[in-house]
Amino acid sequence: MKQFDELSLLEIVDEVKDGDLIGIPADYSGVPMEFTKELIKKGVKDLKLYCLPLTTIQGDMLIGSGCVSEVEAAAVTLGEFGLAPRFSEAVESGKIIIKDSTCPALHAQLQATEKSVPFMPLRGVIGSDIQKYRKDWQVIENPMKFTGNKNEPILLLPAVQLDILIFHAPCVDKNGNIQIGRRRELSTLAHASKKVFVTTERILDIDLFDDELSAATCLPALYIDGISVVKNGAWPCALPGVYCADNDEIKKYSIAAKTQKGFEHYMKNYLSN
Amino acid sequence: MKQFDELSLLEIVDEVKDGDLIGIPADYSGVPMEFTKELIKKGVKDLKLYCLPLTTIQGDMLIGSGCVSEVEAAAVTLGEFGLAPRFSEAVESGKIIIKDSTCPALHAQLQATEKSVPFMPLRGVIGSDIQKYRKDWQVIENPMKFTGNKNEPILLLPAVQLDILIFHAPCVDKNGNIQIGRRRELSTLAHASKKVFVTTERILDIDLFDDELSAATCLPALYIDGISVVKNGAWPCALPGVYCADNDEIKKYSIAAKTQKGFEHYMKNYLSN
Amino acid sequence: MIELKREELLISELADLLVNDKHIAVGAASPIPGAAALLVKEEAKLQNNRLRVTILHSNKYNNFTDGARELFDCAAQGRIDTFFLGGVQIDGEANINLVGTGSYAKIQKRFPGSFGSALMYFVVPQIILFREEHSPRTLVDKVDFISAPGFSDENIYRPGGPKFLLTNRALFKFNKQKKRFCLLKIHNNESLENIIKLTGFKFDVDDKITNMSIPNKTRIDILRNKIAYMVSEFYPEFADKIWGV
Amino acid sequence: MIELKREELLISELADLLVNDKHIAVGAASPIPGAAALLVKEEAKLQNNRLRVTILHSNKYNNFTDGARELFDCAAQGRIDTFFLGGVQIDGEANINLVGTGSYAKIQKRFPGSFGSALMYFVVPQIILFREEHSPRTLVDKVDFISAPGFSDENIYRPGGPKFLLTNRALFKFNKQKKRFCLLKIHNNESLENIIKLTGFKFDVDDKITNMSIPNKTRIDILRNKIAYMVSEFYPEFADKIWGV
Repeated sequence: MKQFDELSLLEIVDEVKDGDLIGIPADYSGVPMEFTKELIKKGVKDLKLYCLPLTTIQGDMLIGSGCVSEVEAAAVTLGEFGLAPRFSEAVESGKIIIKDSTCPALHAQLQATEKSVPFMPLRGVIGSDIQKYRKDWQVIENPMKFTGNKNEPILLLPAVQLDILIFHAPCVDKNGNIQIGRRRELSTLAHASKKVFVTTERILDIDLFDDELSAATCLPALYIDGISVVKNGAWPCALPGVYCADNDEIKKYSIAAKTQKGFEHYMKNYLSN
Repeated sequence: MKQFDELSLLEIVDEVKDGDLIGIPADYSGVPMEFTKELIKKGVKDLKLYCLPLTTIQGDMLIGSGCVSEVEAAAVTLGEFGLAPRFSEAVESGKIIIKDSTCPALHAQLQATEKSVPFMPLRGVIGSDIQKYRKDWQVIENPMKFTGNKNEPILLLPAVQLDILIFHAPCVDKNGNIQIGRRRELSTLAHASKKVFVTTERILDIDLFDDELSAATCLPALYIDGISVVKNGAWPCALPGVYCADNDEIKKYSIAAKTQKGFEHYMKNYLSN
Repeated sequence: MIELKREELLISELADLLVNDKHIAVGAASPIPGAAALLVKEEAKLQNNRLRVTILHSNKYNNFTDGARELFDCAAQGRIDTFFLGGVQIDGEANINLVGTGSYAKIQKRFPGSFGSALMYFVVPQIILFREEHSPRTLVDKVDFISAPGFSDENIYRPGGPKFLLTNRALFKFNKQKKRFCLLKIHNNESLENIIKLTGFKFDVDDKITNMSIPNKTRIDILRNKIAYMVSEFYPEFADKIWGV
Repeated sequence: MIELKREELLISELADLLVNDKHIAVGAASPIPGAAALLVKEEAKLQNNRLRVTILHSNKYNNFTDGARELFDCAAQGRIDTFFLGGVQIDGEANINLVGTGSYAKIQKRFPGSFGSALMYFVVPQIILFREEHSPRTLVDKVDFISAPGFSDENIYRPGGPKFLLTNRALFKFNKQKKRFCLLKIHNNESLENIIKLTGFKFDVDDKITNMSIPNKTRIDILRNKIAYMVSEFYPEFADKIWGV
């Protein structure tokens, strides 16, 4: 008996509902671009992107395609290829809501859900305009008698429960354990998500838990709801340790997407490949 | 140039000061028994043991030898060999202070220090006598508007900063990275400790960070203040993946230590070996 | 008729309580719950159902990679259906004591401590209390120390709590509304009178009280031919004592 | 005399600010700070001193194993001595803006966002602000959005904060008490008048204002023969542009 559900890419796409709060991995954590392509084709609406802590071309494409109503992130950027044009345009024209955050806050909100507590405290941030505009964040005076300073304001961040998470991994084992290596932010994302699906380059015919050291590189199968083999599933983003980003393609995108028209032209080609 | 300080066992022992709050690893995390032996020989006093989350023979020996004034733990036990006799006697006779806790609270207090926040919230525990007797713990009404329940009492645990941590590891690499595999509670301990020393079976002639997957099994050298090679350094405790516990020896201890006299007789032999 | 050990009967009783689970976790020093979980997993496999078993102190059945805290985080996330707790004392309101007897300030007999009970009891939907010794010493009217309370006020976050209590003489179900145990089954060699005498707290008695169920031959075969060897990996002394493996 | 690129001069200026560090971390898209950190590490090695450099987006210089949050936890623990921050706008009180221009509700030009600045600025003892473009557009009187404030009230936990600001024209030191920058050095081709004209905020001028320091030949050799290749691993375009490697 197979210890996990092997799904088609479209079956995973079907798990995403309009309005879902969806976990978005950073460019170094395995961006599920093939999945994203199918999601755009399906025409999903009103997604809320929760980026840990940033998104690049994945978020920009979803925004430009009209799939997104809200983004919570520390950054949306094309990195060395400049601003994320559809994101910038959408914010400037008020098409999407941006909940500006900062990297450690995005981690901490998921850690609160990981521990099933309603909030997580964080230092820093106070006095920034990030804090000023986040009505879901709260500041209390340090309630502790023996730790921290008296009268010290402490920022409290709400627990965030994701509806769904999809990321792309180099490989999974025959029992559905996902090899994530040092990309442990994927554990935090998975722990805080109601449903987790993984696209992967390949399924290994071994159990990574048979060896203590290889077990240590895994996100355990118990958090995973389904897996789909998708070759080159992160292209044109990098899959660290497997392939580099296709910088020519990202550059091409960065230029085309400067206008909505150029973006639509680019996407027509991209989606039909 | 060596990327870490290789020390003698006695140099590590000298780093422990009377009154220190010392991190104590569980029996599955690498118990530094050879170090403990030398610590007892030196006659250190007033140690406060912070067990993550429990201690076995290491804590019992330190208590029986008069090195300990306080223990914070979820359990002190000899496991299948029964109660920890010197611990039980010391608590019953009021010789040591026991700060009774529960496993997740011990983890969370270190996670607060890991994040440099004055406290960490935790669910559960409320209504137990553990909570009743912990004057350093506090309960507030859930201050969040949108997460958790209104009027819900939330337990806040103080950040705990350890003075020093010593544990025993199977191997370290030539640059001082410690291979901990799945024993990631050792990361939390190290992150929350001012000083960290490691005894190890051997130093490998490779850099574990040269490979992404072996890097993922490490506690990075940046948290480590010194390393000492000590063969069989966990005996008679287990070093998971390397050797099993010497159950005959622990059983022998469990019987001898039932009385202080028997304990002293046992220790005389143990310390002179 | 097959000669059945008391431990085998208890394993089978526990197994019956686990059949609807997807993820069962077993804590330290729990050979009988551990065997029950593995037995149900094996039976599920025969019916092509997936069942996950996490056994602490076993590398083989350790599903976690995030260190010792993952069990508690995982349980708090609602990803564990059943967990087992014991107690030096268990009282009629399902409060459990793992700390000691006598007053806390001047403790008479000190036991190891509360382990993770103070969280697990709150968050795991089905907590099965398991204590082999059934006597007025272990099943008391009121515990001397509450490691974890049997019930909580309405405003406390508590999706989990006690569902059953199994001893080597009886199986009780906990009634959350009445805050009271109800006797469901007794061991074949027991009388209701004796159970009442040996139980330090008052309890209800189910209308359809029965003896503990004798496992069928298939289950006994799986237990002895398969589970015994699996258990011997992490509880060698227990496996040797019961099955000689 | 050796022909020196402006970028090399900036790398050398930054390196001079790092000599007392034990652990330097460098964030995303920062080739010049990255090169400076590696340069100081190499120079420390020659003197048998240990210096740790963590460069995000480089596998080779990634010292972390606890996922993307470890940089922030590590910094909050006080284990990082120097970090670099930039800004779409930086103002005279060292507030930085990485979000956009115009009012937040009706933003004119949107930039990527604040990244980790809102924590790092508070906890890393030496924050070096680095922004190559030195103009009234980047160095402003008051930022339009505060991604992270340059100073905080007394009751706020803040062991860290701004120490220096380097542009391709000048080096300023931040005076925490006066909440004001002080000009220390200017580029060899610059005049004080021009710096004043190009700076959107008021600042003090140090009594001993000098030109930026020309690195000695040893440093230039290390930079060109060694650091250039190291940088090409994670900033290939930059290494190619400056050194043709």
